[in-house]
Amino acid sequence: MIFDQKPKMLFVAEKTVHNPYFSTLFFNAAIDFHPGRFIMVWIPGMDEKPYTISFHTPARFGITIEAKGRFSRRAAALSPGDWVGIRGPFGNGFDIIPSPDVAVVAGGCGMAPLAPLVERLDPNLYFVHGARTKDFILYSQRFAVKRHFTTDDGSLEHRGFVTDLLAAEIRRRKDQAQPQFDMVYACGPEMMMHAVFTLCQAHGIPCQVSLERYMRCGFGVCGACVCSDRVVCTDGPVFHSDQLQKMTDFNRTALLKSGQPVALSEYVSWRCQ
Amino acid sequence: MIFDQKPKMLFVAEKTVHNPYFSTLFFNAAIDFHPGRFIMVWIPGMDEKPYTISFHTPARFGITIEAKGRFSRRAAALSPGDWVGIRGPFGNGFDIIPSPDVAVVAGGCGMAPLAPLVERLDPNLYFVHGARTKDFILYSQRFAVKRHFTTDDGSLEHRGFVTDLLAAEIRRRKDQAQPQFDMVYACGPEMMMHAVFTLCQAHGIPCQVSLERYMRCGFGVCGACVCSDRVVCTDGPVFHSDQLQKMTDFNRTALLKSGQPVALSEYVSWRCQ
Amino acid sequence: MVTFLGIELKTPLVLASGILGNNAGILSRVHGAGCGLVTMKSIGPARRDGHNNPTVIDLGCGMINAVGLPTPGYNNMDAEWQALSDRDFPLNASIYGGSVTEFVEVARFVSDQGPDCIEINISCPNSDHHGMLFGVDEKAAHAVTAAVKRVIDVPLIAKLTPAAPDIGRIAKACEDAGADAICAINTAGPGMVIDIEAKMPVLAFKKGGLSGPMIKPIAVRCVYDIFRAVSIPIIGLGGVTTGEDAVEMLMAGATLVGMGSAVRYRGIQVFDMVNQELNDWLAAHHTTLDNIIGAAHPGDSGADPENKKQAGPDTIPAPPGGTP
Amino acid sequence: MVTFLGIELKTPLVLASGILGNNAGILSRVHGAGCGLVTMKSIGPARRDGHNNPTVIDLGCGMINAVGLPTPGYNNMDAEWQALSDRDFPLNASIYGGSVTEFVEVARFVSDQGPDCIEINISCPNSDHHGMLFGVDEKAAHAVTAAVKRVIDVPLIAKLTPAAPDIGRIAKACEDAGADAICAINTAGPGMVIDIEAKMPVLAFKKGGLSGPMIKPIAVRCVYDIFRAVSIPIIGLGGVTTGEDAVEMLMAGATLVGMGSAVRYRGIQVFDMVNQELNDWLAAHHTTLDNIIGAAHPGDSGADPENKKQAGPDTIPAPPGGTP
Ligand SMILES: Cc1cc2nc3c(=O)[nH]c(=O)nc-3n(C[C@H](O)[C@H](O)[C@H](O)COP(=O)(O)OP(=O)(O)OC[C@H]3O[C@@H](n4cnc5c(N)ncnc54)[C@H](O)[C@@H]3O)c2cc1C
Ligand SMILES: Cc1cc2nc3c(=O)[nH]c(=O)nc-3n(C[C@H](O)[C@H](O)[C@H](O)COP(=O)(O)OP(=O)(O)OC[C@H]3O[C@@H](n4cnc5c(N)ncnc54)[C@H](O)[C@@H]3O)c2cc1C
Ligand SMILES: Cc1cc2nc3c(=O)[nH]c(=O)nc-3n(C[C@H](O)[C@H](O)[C@H](O)COP(=O)(O)O)c2cc1C
Ligand SMILES: Cc1cc2nc3c(=O)[nH]c(=O)nc-3n(C[C@H](O)[C@H](O)[C@H](O)COP(=O)(O)O)c2cc1C
Ligand code: FES
Ligand code: FES
Repeated sequence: MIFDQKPKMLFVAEKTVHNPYFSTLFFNAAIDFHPGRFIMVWIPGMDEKPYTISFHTPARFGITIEAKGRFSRRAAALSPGDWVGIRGPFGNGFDIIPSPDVAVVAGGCGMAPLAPLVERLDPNLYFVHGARTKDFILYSQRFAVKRHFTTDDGSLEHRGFVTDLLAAEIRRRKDQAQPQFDMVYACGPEMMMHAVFTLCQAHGIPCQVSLERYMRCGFGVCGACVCSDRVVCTDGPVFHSDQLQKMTDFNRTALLKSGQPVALSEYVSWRCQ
Repeated sequence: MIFDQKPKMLFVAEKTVHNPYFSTLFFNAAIDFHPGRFIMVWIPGMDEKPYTISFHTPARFGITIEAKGRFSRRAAALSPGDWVGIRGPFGNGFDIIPSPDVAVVAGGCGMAPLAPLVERLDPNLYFVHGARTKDFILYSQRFAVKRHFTTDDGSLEHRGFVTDLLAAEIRRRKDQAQPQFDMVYACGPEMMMHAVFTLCQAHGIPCQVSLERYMRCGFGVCGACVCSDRVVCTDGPVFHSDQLQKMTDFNRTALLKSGQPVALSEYVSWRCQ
Repeated sequence: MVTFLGIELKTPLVLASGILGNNAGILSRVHGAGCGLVTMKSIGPARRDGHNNPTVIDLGCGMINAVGLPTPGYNNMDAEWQALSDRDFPLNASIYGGSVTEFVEVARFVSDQGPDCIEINISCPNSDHHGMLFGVDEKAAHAVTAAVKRVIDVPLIAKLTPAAPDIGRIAKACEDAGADAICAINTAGPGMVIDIEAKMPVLAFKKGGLSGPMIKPIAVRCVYDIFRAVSIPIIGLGGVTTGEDAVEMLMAGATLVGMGSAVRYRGIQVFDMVNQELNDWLAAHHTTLDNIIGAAHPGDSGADPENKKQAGPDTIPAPPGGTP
Repeated sequence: MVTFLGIELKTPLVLASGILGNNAGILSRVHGAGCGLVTMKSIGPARRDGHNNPTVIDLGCGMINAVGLPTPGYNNMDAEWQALSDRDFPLNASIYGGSVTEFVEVARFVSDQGPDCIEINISCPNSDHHGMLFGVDEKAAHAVTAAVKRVIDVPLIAKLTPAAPDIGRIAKACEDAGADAICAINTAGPGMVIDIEAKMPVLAFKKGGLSGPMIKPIAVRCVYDIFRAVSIPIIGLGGVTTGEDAVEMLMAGATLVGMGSAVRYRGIQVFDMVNQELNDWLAAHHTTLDNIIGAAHPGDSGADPENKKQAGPDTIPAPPGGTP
C-alpha cells in the first residue's frame, strides 16, 4: 500500500509504449483508488510531478505519460526495473453517476483519468475522444464501449472538436425527446474543458472536469495549485459545473511556479494539446 | 480512559480516610487495570510519584496513600474536587494463579496492590496482613475472605512477623500432607519481602513480590528505578522468585534520586514500615 | 470579536504565511472558514521560482518543507493587489528580503497596497551577514525591524525563527526597534529525510523546515520565552491543530493563535473547528480568552504586565465535570 | 563485528547516554540484548539530584525530558566502578562539567576507571560563558575537547547538541581539538508542554529536550552536515527505532547508530530487533554496512573522503522485489 506521506520507492514493473507520444508505466502495489485521483511521481535527483492513475487493479496501477517536457520525457523513458518514488493518492476524483445517460469527453491525454472512469460507468454512455491526429489516440484496444473520435486533421473519424460531437448528441437527444445527459465528464486542455462546460451550462446539463495546476505538496497546504478560491489538489482536481461557474480563474488564470498569476494561455498547455 | 503519555488532570471524586495514616483517593475514569500496576500522580507545582492502583471498577479507580513524607502528606490531604494529573498505568502486575493453594502476605500499606489481587484469587487463599499496630490495618471491611493479622505490638491477633504465620502454615501443610502453596504473593517493606522470598525458596515455593524504587519516567527509559539488571517500572514492579534470585540488589541496594547506589537501609522505608 | 493592533478580527485565529495564501480568492475563503487574520505567502523583492519538487512532504506527525520562498516579486502582482484592495477581510502581508535594503524596498511598496498589517519574515538568510538568518542575530533583527518600521504606515509584526539561541532577546530587539507584535514560530529544524532506496534526501533542496504537531512543544516554549521578554502581543504559531492546542498557546502567552500545517490534517474548516473548540473550552471553564493569555506563567511574568491581559491565579475555576 | 576507534563491537548499535545506563547490571543486559557499545548516564563533578518530577513525559511521537543531569558524582560511585571493572562488554563513559576545569577533573578520574572510551556531553550549560551551552560555541567546544583529550588515555567522543547554529563547524572544532569521534545528537528543542487544566508546564523544570521519532529529521540533518565537515567517525543518534531508520542514519554519514527513546517504543530488545532488521536490509540489498555509510552524499562529500568508507554511486544495487 502506498501512502500520501513520504514517497515510497517502487520499480516500474511493466511499460506499455502506446505510440511515440504516450507511454504507460505500471507499478505492482496497492493504492486507494478512485477514478480521477492522482499521485506524485518523484524521479530522485530530478523533480516530482503529479500524474493521474490511469489503470488500476487491486495489486497494480499505472500512469500514462505524455512525453513533452524535461520531466515527462525522462519519465516516459523509464524502463521496467527503474525506480521512482510515489506518494498518494491525492485529490477527490469523479462522482460516478449510475446512469446510461452520461457522456465522457476526452481530449488528448485527458483520456488518462477518464479511462478507469469509463470502465465504471454504464456501458451505454456516450464517449468522445479528440486528438491531434490518429497517432495521438490513447488506449485503442482498451474499451468495450463505443468511442467516437475527433482529430484536428481528420485522420480519424470526425475532423474538428470534441464539442462538435457533444453538441450534436445533446441536440439529437433534445430533438428526439430522448433522456438528456445526467452528467458530462471531461478532461483535456482547459480550453476544451471550458468549451464543454459552456455547452453544458447552455443546456442545463451538469458536468465534471479535471483541472491541472502547478503542484507542490498535493495535500492542500502550499497553495501552489489554487484556482480562484479552490485548491486543485484537495478540492479537485475534479470540479462540478456549479463550482466551475464561480471559479473566475477557470480557463483564465493560473499560477506559475513563482506563484505569479498569468493568463492561462501563457501558462501553456501542460499536459494535453 | 487515561494514558501513559502526558498526565491527564482528574479531580478527586471521593475520598476515604481509613485512619490517620492511610487514605484512599478515588477517580472517575477508566484505566487499563491489572492488579499490581501503578500510575504516576502529579500534584502540579509540587512533584509526581508512583502509586499502586488499589481499587478498580470499569469507570473508577482508587489509590491508597500512606501519609509519611512531604508529597504523600499533601496527596493524602487532597479533598474531593481537587485536581491531580495522572498518567499510566505502568508496570506488569501480578501473575494470577487460579488455585486455592496460594498465600498473600501484606505488610503495612503493601496491602494496596494486593487488595485487588485478593479479590481475583480463589477465596480459599491463605491471607496474612502485618502492621505496626491495629491502627495501621488497612481495609478492615473490604474482604470476604479470612485475613490473619500480625502486629508489632500484639494489639491485634498474632504479635510478631507475617513470616511467622506464613512459615507455620507452610509447615502445617507439609506435616498434614496437604497441598503446598502454588504461589505466595507478597508486598510490604523490602526486608519483609526478602524474608518471604527466603522462606519460600527454602521450601521450593514460587513467590511474587512488588518492588519499589525511585521513579522518573515510569516507562523504562530513564533508568532511575533499576534494581540489578531489572527495570522496576517495566520489568516489574512485580518480580517472580526466579528473577529475584538473580537480583543481587534485592534487599541490598537502591539508587537515590541522584542515581547513587546505597544500601537499602540508607534508602529508607519509602512506603511501608 | 478580538481587537489586535487596532484591527477588528472575528476570531483570534491567524492563517500562517505560506499556507494557501497565494491569491485573494483563497485568502477570502480561509477568512470565511473562521480565520480572523489571513496572511499572504511571503512576498520578496523579485520573481523567484523556489526549489524543484519534492518541496513539501508529510511525515505523519508533522511535515518538512523547502519550498524556497517562491514569489512573483512585489512589483509583479498588480492584479493580485487590485483584487485584494476590494477585500472585506483583515489582511496580513508577509514580506522578506535578503538585505535590509531589500526589506525596505518591499515594505514600502506593500504598505502602499493597504494591508492591515505587515509581517516581516526574518527567518530568511541575511545576505549582509554571510547568510546567517536575520532572526538569529539581535542586531540584524533590530536593524531590519527599525528600517521597515520607518517606511510603513501599518502595524509591523516580526516573525521569528526557533533557531535563535535566545528567542526572547530577539523578540525584545524587535520590540525595541518598533515592532507592534511578534509572530512565532517559523519552521523548526532544519531537518532532513533520506530515502534509503533512492540513497538521497527526499527534498530537492535536501534540508527543510519542520512544522505541524511535532513542533508544538518548541513553539510553546518560544511563545513562553517571548511573553516574558516583551510586552507587545504575540501570534502563537506552530503545530496547533485543536482548540486545546490553541488554549495551550494562549496560556503560554499568545494573544492570537496561528495555524498552517493543520490545514493538512483537518482541512480549511480547521479554523471554524478550532474556534468552536476554543469557545467550548472557555465556556466550560467559565472564563474568557483574555483571562487565559499567559496563564501558564507564574506570578508576574511579562516585561510589562500592565500592558498585558493576564489571568490572575484564581480567575480560572477548576475544569468542569466533563473530563473525569 | 564492527571496529570503532579500535574497539571491537558486536553490533554497530550504541545505547544513548541517560537511557537506563545507571548501573553495571543494566548496561550488561543492554549489551546482551544486541547493543555493541553501551553508554553510561552522564557523570558529573559532584552529587546532584536533578529536577523534581515530572521529568520525562511521552508525547506519542517522541518524548520530552528535563531530568536535570542527576549524578552521584564521579568520586561517589566506587562500587559501580568496581562492578564495571569486571565487565565483558565495551563501555562508553559519558561525562559533563560546568566548566573546562570540571570536565578535566571528571575526565581524569573516569579515564583511570578504564572505560573503552569517554564521551563528553557538551550540551550542558557552560558556567565560564554565562550559561551558554559548550556545544553551541566553536571556541568553547574546542577548549573543552582539547583539555579533556590531554588528560585521558582512551578515545574521546564529543557529543553535540542540535542547538548549534552550524553543527558542522562545532564538529570540526572538536576534531581539530583531538576528538576521535562525534556523537550527534543530544535532545532537540528545548520544548515545553503546558497542561491547560493545571495552567502549568508539565515538566517541573518547565522546559525539556525532545527525543524520539519526531527529532529524527533533525538528527539526520545534523549527521549529514557533520559528515561533510569532519573525517572522524560519527555515532548517529536521535529518533532511530527501526532498521530502516538505522540505514537512514548510516547513509547520512554515521558509522555507528545510537538509540535511546526507542527503548520506550520497542523495549530493551530493540537493539536485537534493529540489528536484525539492518542485517536483513543489507542482505536484501546485496550490500554491506561499510558500503552505505555516507551513501546519501552526492559525489565527494566528507572533508577527507580517503578516511571514510563511502558507497560509490553504483555499489548499492536496486532494492529487491519485496517492496512493490
Ligand atoms: C492532477 C494532475 C494530473 C496529471 N496527470 C497527468 C497524466 O496523467 N499524464 C501526463 O502526461 N501528465 C499529467 N499531468 C501533467 C504532469 O504533471 C506534467 O505537468 C507534465 O507531464 C509535463 O511535465 P514536464 O516536466 O515534462 O513538462 P515541462 O518541461 O514542465 O513543460 C511542459 C509544459 O508546461 C510548461 N511549464 C513547465 N513548468 C511550468 C511552470 N512552473 N509554470 C508554467 N508553465 C510551466 C512548459 O512551458 C511546457 O510547455 C497532470 C497534472 C496534474 C496537476
Ligand atoms: C511502583 C510503586 C508503587 C507505589 N505505590 C504506593 C502506594 O500504593 N501507596 C503509597 O503510599 N506509596 C506508594 N509508593 C511510594 C510512593 O511513591 C512514595 O514514595 C511515598 O508516598 C513516599 O513519598 P513522600 O514524598 O511522601 O515521601 P518522602 O518525603 O519522599 O520520603 C519518604 C521516605 O523516603 C525517603 N526518600 C525520599 N526521597 C528519596 C530519595 N530520592 N532517595 C532515597 N530516599 C528518599 C525519605 O527519606 C523518607 O524516609 C509506591 C512506589 C512505587 C515505586
Ligand atoms: C509549505 C510551507 C510553506 C511556508 N512558507 C512560509 C513563508 O513563505 N513565510 C513564512 O513566514 N512562513 C512560512 N512557513 C511557515 C509557517 O508560516 C509556520 O510558521 C510554520 O509552518 C509553523 O506553523 P504550523 O505548524 O501551524 O504549520 C511555511 C510553512 C509551510 C509548511
Ligand atoms: C530521559 C533522558 C535522559 C537523557 N540523559 C542524557 C544524559 O545524561 N547525557 C546525554 O549526553 N544525553 C542524554 N539524553 C539524550 C540522549 O542520549 C539522546 O541524545 C537523545 O535522547 C536522542 O536520542 P533518541 O531520540 O534515540 O532518544 C537523555 C535523553 C533522555 C530521553
Ligand atoms: S499542491 Fe500544495 S496546495 Fe495544492
Ligand atoms: S522510572 Fe524510568 S526507567 Fe523506571
